[in-house]
Amino acid sequence: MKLVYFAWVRERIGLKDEEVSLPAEVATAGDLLAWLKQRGPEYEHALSEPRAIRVAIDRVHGGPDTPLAGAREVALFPPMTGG
Amino acid sequence: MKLVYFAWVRERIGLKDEEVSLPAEVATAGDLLAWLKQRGPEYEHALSEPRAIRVAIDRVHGGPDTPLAGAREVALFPPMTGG
Amino acid sequence: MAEITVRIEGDPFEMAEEVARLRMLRPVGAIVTFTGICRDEGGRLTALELEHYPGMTEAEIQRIAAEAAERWALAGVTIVHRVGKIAVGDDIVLVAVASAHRSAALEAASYIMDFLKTRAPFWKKEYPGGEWVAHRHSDDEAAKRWK
Amino acid sequence: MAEITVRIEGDPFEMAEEVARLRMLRPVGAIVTFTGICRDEGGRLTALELEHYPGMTEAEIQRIAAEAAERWALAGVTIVHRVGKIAVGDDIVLVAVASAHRSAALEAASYIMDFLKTRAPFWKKEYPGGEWVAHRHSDDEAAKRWK
Repeated sequence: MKLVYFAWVRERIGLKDEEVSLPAEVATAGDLLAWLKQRGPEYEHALSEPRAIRVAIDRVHGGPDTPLAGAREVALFPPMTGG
Repeated sequence: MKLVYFAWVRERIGLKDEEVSLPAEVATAGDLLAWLKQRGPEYEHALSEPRAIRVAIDRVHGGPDTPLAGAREVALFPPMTGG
Repeated sequence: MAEITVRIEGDPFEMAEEVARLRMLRPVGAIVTFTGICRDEGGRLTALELEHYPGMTEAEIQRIAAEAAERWALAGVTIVHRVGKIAVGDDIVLVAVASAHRSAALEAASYIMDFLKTRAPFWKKEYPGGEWVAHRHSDDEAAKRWK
Repeated sequence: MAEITVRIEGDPFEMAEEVARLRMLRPVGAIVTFTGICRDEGGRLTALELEHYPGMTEAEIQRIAAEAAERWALAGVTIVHRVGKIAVGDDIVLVAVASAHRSAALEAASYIMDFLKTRAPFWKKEYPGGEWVAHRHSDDEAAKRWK
Protein backbone atom coordinates (compact mmCIF):
# COMPACT_ATOMS: atom_id res chain seq x y z
CA MET A 1 0.00 0.00 0.00
CA LYS A 2 1.16 3.49 -0.82
CA LEU A 3 1.07 6.11 1.92
CA VAL A 4 1.19 9.79 0.97
CA TYR A 5 1.71 12.72 3.32
CA PHE A 6 0.94 16.42 3.02
CA ALA A 7 1.78 19.73 4.70
CA TRP A 8 3.18 19.43 8.24
CA VAL A 9 2.52 15.69 8.34
CA ARG A 10 4.86 15.37 5.36
CA GLU A 11 7.43 17.70 6.92
CA ARG A 12 7.45 15.96 10.29
CA ILE A 13 7.65 12.44 8.87
CA GLY A 14 10.24 13.66 6.39
CA LEU A 15 8.75 11.78 3.45
CA LYS A 16 6.32 12.65 0.64
CA ASP A 17 5.23 9.06 0.27
CA GLU A 18 6.28 5.48 0.95
CA GLU A 19 5.25 1.89 0.26
CA VAL A 20 4.29 -0.16 3.31
CA SER A 21 3.14 -3.74 3.96
CA LEU A 22 0.59 -3.68 6.71
CA PRO A 23 0.24 -6.45 9.30
CA ALA A 24 -3.12 -8.24 9.12
CA GLU A 25 -4.41 -6.60 12.34
CA VAL A 26 -4.27 -3.09 10.75
CA ALA A 27 -7.81 -3.04 9.36
CA THR A 28 -8.94 0.58 9.58
CA ALA A 29 -7.54 4.08 9.11
CA GLY A 30 -7.45 4.44 12.90
CA ASP A 31 -5.43 1.23 13.18
CA LEU A 32 -3.03 2.60 10.58
CA LEU A 33 -2.39 5.78 12.57
CA ALA A 34 -1.70 3.77 15.73
CA TRP A 35 0.63 1.41 13.85
CA LEU A 36 2.54 4.25 12.16
CA LYS A 37 3.12 6.08 15.45
CA GLN A 38 5.23 3.14 16.63
CA ARG A 39 7.56 3.34 13.65
CA GLY A 40 9.82 6.06 15.05
CA PRO A 41 10.04 9.52 16.58
CA GLU A 42 9.22 11.33 13.31
CA TYR A 43 5.94 9.41 13.05
CA GLU A 44 5.27 9.90 16.75
CA HIS A 45 5.80 13.65 16.31
CA ALA A 46 3.65 13.88 13.18
CA LEU A 47 0.78 11.81 14.52
CA SER A 48 0.82 12.71 18.20
CA GLU A 49 -2.66 14.25 18.00
CA PRO A 50 -4.71 11.76 16.01
CA ARG A 51 -7.73 14.09 16.00
CA ALA A 52 -5.69 16.65 14.04
CA ILE A 53 -5.02 14.10 11.26
CA ARG A 54 -7.34 13.63 8.29
CA VAL A 55 -7.30 10.49 6.17
CA ALA A 56 -8.19 9.88 2.53
CA ILE A 57 -8.50 6.36 1.17
CA ASP A 58 -7.99 6.16 -2.58
CA ARG A 59 -8.54 9.92 -2.77
CA VAL A 60 -11.83 9.98 -0.87
CA HIS A 61 -12.14 11.39 2.65
CA GLY A 62 -12.45 8.77 5.36
CA GLY A 63 -12.52 8.56 9.14
CA PRO A 64 -10.86 6.41 11.83
CA ASP A 65 -13.31 3.57 11.18
CA THR A 66 -12.91 3.49 7.40
CA PRO A 67 -11.65 0.01 6.40
CA LEU A 68 -8.40 -0.22 4.45
CA ALA A 69 -9.20 -3.50 2.69
CA GLY A 70 -8.40 -3.14 -1.00
CA ALA A 71 -7.03 0.38 -0.66
CA ARG A 72 -4.11 1.26 -2.93
CA GLU A 73 -3.30 4.75 -1.66
CA VAL A 74 -3.90 6.19 1.79
CA ALA A 75 -3.16 9.85 2.47
CA LEU A 76 -2.56 11.47 5.86
CA PHE A 77 -2.73 15.24 6.25
CA PRO A 78 -3.74 18.07 8.58
CA PRO A 79 -7.15 19.78 8.41
CA MET A 80 -7.41 21.63 5.14
CA THR A 81 -6.87 25.37 4.70
CA GLY A 82 -7.65 26.08 1.05
CA GLY A 83 -10.15 28.43 -0.50
CA MET B 1 -46.98 70.15 -3.87
CA LYS B 2 -45.42 68.27 -6.76
CA LEU B 3 -46.75 64.81 -7.58
CA VAL B 4 -44.62 62.48 -9.70
CA TYR B 5 -45.74 59.22 -11.27
CA PHE B 6 -43.79 56.21 -12.55
CA ALA B 7 -44.30 53.09 -14.68
CA TRP B 8 -47.94 52.07 -15.19
CA VAL B 9 -49.17 54.67 -12.71
CA ARG B 10 -47.63 57.31 -14.99
CA GLU B 11 -49.05 55.66 -18.12
CA ARG B 12 -52.57 55.32 -16.73
CA ILE B 13 -52.75 58.86 -15.34
CA GLY B 14 -51.16 60.13 -18.54
CA LEU B 15 -48.80 62.52 -16.75
CA LYS B 16 -45.19 62.34 -15.54
CA ASP B 17 -45.81 64.93 -12.85
CA GLU B 18 -48.11 67.76 -11.85
CA GLU B 19 -48.49 70.51 -9.24
CA VAL B 20 -51.49 70.22 -6.94
CA SER B 21 -52.93 72.23 -4.04
CA LEU B 22 -54.30 69.85 -1.48
CA PRO B 23 -57.40 70.58 0.60
CA ALA B 24 -56.67 70.79 4.33
CA GLU B 25 -58.31 67.41 5.09
CA VAL B 26 -55.70 65.54 2.95
CA ALA B 27 -53.18 64.88 5.72
CA THR B 28 -51.58 61.50 4.87
CA ALA B 29 -50.40 59.56 1.83
CA GLY B 30 -53.52 57.40 2.16
CA ASP B 31 -55.72 60.50 2.11
CA LEU B 32 -53.89 61.67 -1.01
CA LEU B 33 -54.64 58.42 -2.88
CA ALA B 34 -58.35 58.65 -1.96
CA TRP B 35 -58.47 62.29 -3.03
CA LEU B 36 -56.69 61.65 -6.35
CA LYS B 37 -59.04 58.78 -7.27
CA GLN B 38 -61.91 61.24 -7.40
CA ARG B 39 -60.17 63.48 -9.93
CA GLY B 40 -61.19 61.51 -13.02
CA PRO B 41 -61.30 58.12 -14.72
CA GLU B 42 -57.52 58.05 -15.42
CA TYR B 43 -56.81 58.46 -11.71
CA GLU B 44 -59.52 55.96 -10.82
CA HIS B 45 -57.94 53.45 -13.25
CA ALA B 46 -54.38 54.06 -12.02
CA LEU B 47 -55.23 53.92 -8.33
CA SER B 48 -58.04 51.35 -8.27
CA GLU B 49 -56.00 48.97 -6.12
CA PRO B 50 -54.45 51.15 -3.40
CA ARG B 51 -52.46 48.21 -2.04
CA ALA B 52 -50.59 47.98 -5.36
CA ILE B 53 -49.44 51.61 -5.06
CA ARG B 54 -46.24 52.61 -3.31
CA VAL B 55 -45.62 56.15 -2.06
CA ALA B 56 -42.42 58.12 -1.55
CA ILE B 57 -42.46 61.43 0.30
CA ASP B 58 -39.54 63.68 -0.60
CA ARG B 59 -37.76 60.63 -2.06
CA VAL B 60 -38.12 58.41 0.99
CA HIS B 61 -40.48 55.41 1.07
CA GLY B 62 -43.65 55.99 3.09
CA GLY B 63 -46.91 54.20 3.82
CA PRO B 64 -50.62 55.13 3.89
CA ASP B 65 -50.21 56.75 7.32
CA THR B 66 -47.17 58.88 6.44
CA PRO B 67 -48.08 62.55 6.99
CA LEU B 68 -47.72 64.92 4.07
CA ALA B 69 -47.15 68.07 6.13
CA GLY B 70 -44.18 69.97 4.72
CA ALA B 71 -43.66 67.55 1.79
CA ARG B 72 -42.50 69.12 -1.46
CA GLU B 73 -42.58 66.05 -3.74
CA VAL B 74 -44.76 62.97 -3.43
CA ALA B 75 -44.24 60.06 -5.82
CA LEU B 76 -46.74 57.30 -6.63
CA PHE B 77 -45.62 54.13 -8.34
CA PRO B 78 -46.15 50.35 -8.57
CA PRO B 79 -44.10 47.86 -6.55
CA MET B 80 -40.53 47.95 -7.78
CA THR B 81 -38.97 45.48 -10.19
CA GLY B 82 -35.33 46.48 -10.45
CA GLY B 83 -32.20 44.49 -9.74
CA MET C 1 -15.41 52.73 6.88
CA ALA C 2 -16.52 50.99 3.74
CA GLU C 3 -15.98 52.85 0.48
CA ILE C 4 -19.39 53.03 -1.22
CA THR C 5 -19.86 53.75 -4.92
CA VAL C 6 -23.31 53.96 -6.52
CA ARG C 7 -23.88 54.71 -10.20
CA ILE C 8 -27.01 54.74 -12.36
CA GLU C 9 -25.99 54.57 -16.01
CA GLY C 10 -27.34 54.05 -19.49
CA ASP C 11 -24.14 52.55 -20.85
CA PRO C 12 -22.84 49.03 -20.19
CA PHE C 13 -20.37 48.59 -17.34
CA GLU C 14 -17.18 46.54 -17.13
CA MET C 15 -17.22 44.23 -14.13
CA ALA C 16 -13.45 43.74 -14.31
CA GLU C 17 -12.83 47.48 -13.88
CA GLU C 18 -15.14 47.74 -10.89
CA VAL C 19 -13.46 44.74 -9.24
CA ALA C 20 -9.99 46.13 -10.00
CA ARG C 21 -10.85 49.27 -8.02
CA LEU C 22 -12.24 47.31 -5.07
CA ARG C 23 -9.19 45.09 -4.78
CA MET C 24 -6.97 48.10 -4.14
CA LEU C 25 -8.72 48.57 -0.77
CA ARG C 26 -7.41 47.04 2.48
CA PRO C 27 -8.02 44.69 4.16
CA VAL C 28 -9.47 42.63 1.31
CA GLY C 29 -9.46 38.83 1.30
CA ALA C 30 -12.75 38.29 -0.53
CA ILE C 31 -14.59 39.96 -3.38
CA VAL C 32 -18.09 38.87 -4.29
CA THR C 33 -19.85 40.08 -7.41
CA PHE C 34 -23.44 39.68 -8.42
CA THR C 35 -24.32 40.41 -12.05
CA GLY C 36 -27.96 40.52 -13.08
CA ILE C 37 -28.47 39.73 -16.76
CA CYS C 38 -31.51 40.34 -18.98
CA ARG C 39 -33.24 36.97 -19.55
CA ASP C 40 -35.28 36.11 -22.65
CA GLU C 41 -37.91 34.30 -20.52
CA GLY C 42 -37.97 31.25 -22.73
CA GLY C 43 -37.54 33.19 -25.97
CA ARG C 44 -40.47 35.52 -25.26
CA LEU C 45 -38.42 38.72 -24.86
CA THR C 46 -35.82 40.65 -26.82
CA ALA C 47 -35.24 43.49 -24.35
CA LEU C 48 -36.30 45.23 -21.17
CA GLU C 49 -36.67 48.95 -20.65
CA LEU C 50 -35.77 50.21 -17.20
CA GLU C 51 -37.42 53.30 -15.78
CA HIS C 52 -36.30 54.82 -12.49
CA TYR C 53 -36.86 57.75 -10.15
CA PRO C 54 -33.84 60.01 -10.62
CA GLY C 55 -32.68 61.48 -7.36
CA MET C 56 -34.42 58.90 -5.21
CA THR C 57 -32.76 55.89 -6.84
CA GLU C 58 -29.22 56.93 -5.92
CA ALA C 59 -30.26 57.94 -2.40
CA GLU C 60 -32.14 54.70 -1.73
CA ILE C 61 -29.28 52.52 -3.03
CA GLN C 62 -26.82 54.50 -0.88
CA ARG C 63 -29.03 53.78 2.13
CA ILE C 64 -29.09 50.06 1.30
CA ALA C 65 -25.29 49.95 0.89
CA ALA C 66 -24.77 51.91 4.12
CA GLU C 67 -27.02 49.48 6.02
CA ALA C 68 -24.97 46.56 4.68
CA ALA C 69 -21.73 48.29 5.71
CA GLU C 70 -23.20 48.81 9.19
CA ARG C 71 -24.14 45.15 9.49
CA TRP C 72 -20.97 43.53 8.12
CA ALA C 73 -17.27 44.54 8.17
CA LEU C 74 -16.86 45.63 4.55
CA ALA C 75 -13.94 47.34 2.83
CA GLY C 76 -15.96 48.51 -0.18
CA VAL C 77 -19.27 48.25 -1.99
CA THR C 78 -19.87 49.14 -5.64
CA ILE C 79 -23.36 49.13 -7.12
CA VAL C 80 -23.95 49.96 -10.78
CA HIS C 81 -27.47 49.78 -12.16
CA ARG C 82 -28.34 50.41 -15.78
CA VAL C 83 -31.46 52.19 -17.00
CA GLY C 84 -33.04 52.56 -20.44
CA LYS C 85 -33.29 49.78 -23.02
CA ILE C 86 -31.32 46.63 -22.22
CA ALA C 87 -31.11 43.78 -24.72
CA VAL C 88 -31.46 40.12 -23.75
CA GLY C 89 -28.09 38.80 -22.57
CA ASP C 90 -26.83 42.22 -21.48
CA ASP C 91 -26.07 43.24 -17.92
CA ILE C 92 -28.67 45.05 -15.82
CA VAL C 93 -26.98 45.39 -12.45
CA LEU C 94 -23.64 44.80 -10.73
CA VAL C 95 -23.19 44.51 -6.99
CA ALA C 96 -19.58 44.04 -5.91
CA VAL C 97 -18.55 43.73 -2.28
CA ALA C 98 -15.02 43.53 -0.83
CA SER C 99 -14.25 42.37 2.71
CA ALA C 100 -11.54 40.71 4.75
CA HIS C 101 -13.49 37.47 5.27
CA ARG C 102 -15.78 35.61 2.92
CA SER C 103 -19.02 35.45 4.87
CA ALA C 104 -19.28 39.25 5.15
CA ALA C 105 -18.96 39.75 1.37
CA LEU C 106 -21.31 36.87 0.50
CA GLU C 107 -24.02 37.88 2.94
CA ALA C 108 -23.77 41.59 2.16
CA ALA C 109 -24.10 40.95 -1.59
CA SER C 110 -27.20 38.88 -0.92
CA TYR C 111 -28.65 41.54 1.41
CA ILE C 112 -28.03 44.32 -1.09
CA MET C 113 -29.67 42.37 -3.93
CA ASP C 114 -32.74 41.58 -1.82
CA PHE C 115 -33.27 45.26 -1.03
CA LEU C 116 -32.38 46.49 -4.52
CA LYS C 117 -35.31 44.34 -5.67
CA THR C 118 -37.77 45.60 -3.07
CA ARG C 119 -36.71 49.19 -2.32
CA ALA C 120 -34.80 50.72 -5.24
CA PRO C 121 -37.24 52.62 -7.48
CA PHE C 122 -36.79 50.80 -10.80
CA TRP C 123 -39.50 49.38 -13.05
CA LYS C 124 -39.01 46.99 -15.95
CA LYS C 125 -41.07 46.98 -19.13
CA GLU C 126 -40.96 44.01 -21.48
CA TYR C 127 -40.23 44.12 -25.21
CA PRO C 128 -41.97 43.05 -27.33
CA GLY C 129 -45.37 43.56 -25.76
CA GLY C 130 -44.86 46.61 -23.58
CA GLU C 131 -46.08 44.85 -20.43
CA TRP C 132 -44.70 45.99 -17.08
CA VAL C 133 -42.91 43.20 -15.22
CA ALA C 134 -44.94 42.15 -12.17
CA HIS C 135 -43.40 42.46 -8.75
CA ARG C 136 -42.58 39.04 -7.29
CA HIS C 137 -43.95 38.15 -3.90
CA SER C 138 -40.87 35.93 -3.38
CA ASP C 139 -38.72 39.09 -3.44
CA ASP C 140 -40.66 40.48 -0.46
CA GLU C 141 -40.19 37.19 1.35
CA ALA C 142 -36.45 37.19 0.61
CA ALA C 143 -36.11 40.70 2.05
CA LYS C 144 -37.98 39.75 5.23
CA ARG C 145 -35.33 37.25 6.32
CA TRP C 146 -32.91 40.07 7.18
CA LYS C 147 -35.17 41.57 9.88
CA MET D 1 -27.44 19.89 -16.44
CA ALA D 2 -25.02 22.41 -15.09
CA GLU D 3 -21.75 22.80 -16.98
CA ILE D 4 -18.98 22.25 -14.43
CA THR D 5 -15.37 23.39 -14.95
CA VAL D 6 -12.65 22.74 -12.35
CA ARG D 7 -9.04 23.79 -12.79
CA ILE D 8 -6.02 23.71 -10.48
CA GLU D 9 -3.36 26.05 -11.81
CA GLY D 10 -0.11 27.73 -10.91
CA ASP D 11 -0.71 30.76 -13.08
CA PRO D 12 -3.06 33.65 -12.31
CA PHE D 13 -6.57 33.48 -13.77
CA GLU D 14 -8.68 36.17 -15.42
CA MET D 15 -12.08 36.43 -13.77
CA ALA D 16 -13.52 38.31 -16.75
CA GLU D 17 -12.71 35.40 -19.09
CA GLU D 18 -14.31 32.84 -16.81
CA VAL D 19 -17.45 34.97 -16.48
CA ALA D 20 -17.58 35.56 -20.25
CA ARG D 21 -17.76 31.79 -20.81
CA LEU D 22 -20.50 31.31 -18.20
CA ARG D 23 -22.69 34.04 -19.62
CA MET D 24 -22.93 32.20 -22.95
CA LEU D 25 -24.98 29.49 -21.18
CA ARG D 26 -28.81 29.53 -21.05
CA PRO D 27 -30.88 30.28 -19.07
CA VAL D 28 -28.69 32.77 -17.23
CA GLY D 29 -30.09 35.75 -15.33
CA ALA D 30 -27.54 35.87 -12.53
CA ILE D 31 -23.80 35.31 -12.22
CA VAL D 32 -22.14 35.32 -8.84
CA THR D 33 -18.37 35.29 -8.42
CA PHE D 34 -16.33 34.77 -5.31
CA THR D 35 -12.66 35.72 -5.49
CA GLY D 36 -10.38 34.79 -2.61
CA ILE D 37 -7.34 37.07 -2.32
CA CYS D 38 -4.11 36.58 -0.38
CA ARG D 39 -4.24 38.85 2.71
CA ASP D 40 -1.17 40.32 4.40
CA GLU D 41 -2.67 39.68 7.88
CA GLY D 42 -1.91 43.15 9.14
CA GLY D 43 1.40 43.43 7.31
CA ARG D 44 2.76 40.16 8.74
CA LEU D 45 2.84 38.22 5.43
CA THR D 46 4.26 38.69 1.96
CA ALA D 47 3.02 35.46 0.39
CA LEU D 48 1.36 32.10 0.89
CA GLU D 49 2.43 28.81 -0.59
CA LEU D 50 -0.36 26.43 -1.48
CA GLU D 51 0.23 22.68 -1.42
CA HIS D 52 -2.43 20.27 -2.63
CA TYR D 53 -3.11 16.59 -3.28
CA PRO D 54 -2.97 16.20 -7.08
CA GLY D 55 -5.64 13.83 -8.31
CA MET D 56 -7.76 14.10 -5.19
CA THR D 57 -8.14 17.89 -5.35
CA GLU D 58 -9.84 17.93 -8.73
CA ALA D 59 -12.07 14.97 -7.83
CA GLU D 60 -13.17 16.47 -4.51
CA ILE D 61 -13.94 19.88 -6.01
CA GLN D 62 -15.93 18.16 -8.78
CA ARG D 63 -17.94 16.39 -6.08
CA ILE D 64 -18.61 19.69 -4.29
CA ALA D 65 -19.71 21.39 -7.53
CA ALA D 66 -21.93 18.43 -8.48
CA GLU D 67 -23.61 18.53 -5.06
CA ALA D 68 -24.34 22.24 -5.53
CA ALA D 69 -25.77 21.57 -9.00
CA GLU D 70 -27.98 18.87 -7.49
CA ARG D 71 -29.24 21.20 -4.79
CA TRP D 72 -29.87 24.34 -6.89
CA ALA D 73 -30.91 24.92 -10.52
CA LEU D 74 -27.57 26.05 -11.98
CA ALA D 75 -26.56 26.67 -15.57
CA GLY D 76 -22.82 26.53 -14.91
CA VAL D 77 -20.15 26.41 -12.23
CA THR D 78 -16.49 27.34 -12.72
CA ILE D 79 -13.94 26.80 -9.96
CA VAL D 80 -10.30 27.77 -10.44
CA HIS D 81 -7.88 27.30 -7.53
CA ARG D 82 -4.25 28.32 -7.68
CA VAL D 83 -1.39 26.39 -6.10
CA GLY D 84 2.26 27.25 -5.47
CA LYS D 85 3.52 30.61 -4.23
CA ILE D 86 0.92 33.39 -4.20
CA ALA D 87 1.91 36.97 -3.33
CA VAL D 88 -0.14 39.18 -1.03
CA GLY D 89 -2.91 40.86 -3.04
CA ASP D 90 -3.02 38.12 -5.68
CA ASP D 91 -5.95 35.82 -6.30
CA ILE D 92 -6.11 32.38 -4.70
CA VAL D 93 -9.47 31.04 -5.80
CA LEU D 94 -12.38 31.89 -8.07
CA VAL D 95 -15.83 30.39 -7.75
CA ALA D 96 -18.27 31.56 -10.43
CA VAL D 97 -21.86 30.35 -10.61
CA ALA D 98 -24.48 31.09 -13.29
CA SER D 99 -28.19 30.49 -12.83
CA ALA D 100 -31.58 31.77 -13.99
CA HIS D 101 -32.48 33.29 -10.61
CA ARG D 102 -30.33 35.09 -8.09
CA SER D 103 -30.85 33.01 -4.96
CA ALA D 104 -29.56 29.82 -6.61
CA ALA D 105 -26.29 31.44 -7.69
CA LEU D 106 -25.75 33.25 -4.37
CA GLU D 107 -26.45 30.22 -2.22
CA ALA D 108 -24.49 27.82 -4.42
CA ALA D 109 -21.41 30.09 -4.38
CA SER D 110 -21.60 30.21 -0.59
CA TYR D 111 -22.05 26.42 -0.35
CA ILE D 112 -19.11 25.75 -2.66
CA MET D 113 -16.82 28.08 -0.70
CA ASP D 114 -17.76 26.49 2.62
CA PHE D 115 -16.87 23.03 1.33
CA LEU D 116 -13.78 24.16 -0.56
CA LYS D 117 -12.51 25.33 2.84
CA THR D 118 -13.33 22.11 4.69
CA ARG D 119 -13.02 19.33 2.09
CA ALA D 120 -10.68 20.34 -0.75
CA PRO D 121 -7.14 19.09 0.02
CA PHE D 122 -5.18 22.34 0.07
CA TRP D 123 -2.79 23.58 2.75
CA LYS D 124 -1.39 27.09 3.10
CA LYS D 125 2.06 27.93 4.36
CA GLU D 126 2.90 31.47 5.43
CA TYR D 127 5.84 33.54 4.19
CA PRO D 128 7.90 34.79 5.89
CA GLY D 129 8.02 32.34 8.76
CA GLY D 130 7.12 29.06 7.11
CA GLU D 131 4.23 28.38 9.51
CA TRP D 132 1.31 26.32 8.27
CA VAL D 133 -1.97 28.20 8.44
CA ALA D 134 -4.20 26.72 11.15
CA HIS D 135 -7.55 25.32 10.19
CA ARG D 136 -10.39 27.55 11.42
CA HIS D 137 -13.09 26.02 13.55
CA SER D 138 -15.51 28.64 12.15
CA ASP D 139 -15.09 27.01 8.71
CA ASP D 140 -16.39 23.71 10.10
CA GLU D 141 -19.33 25.52 11.64
CA ALA D 142 -20.09 27.30 8.35
CA ALA D 143 -20.13 23.96 6.50
CA LYS D 144 -22.51 22.40 9.05
CA ARG D 145 -25.35 24.79 8.23
CA TRP D 146 -25.92 23.05 4.88
CA LYS D 147 -26.81 19.69 6.45
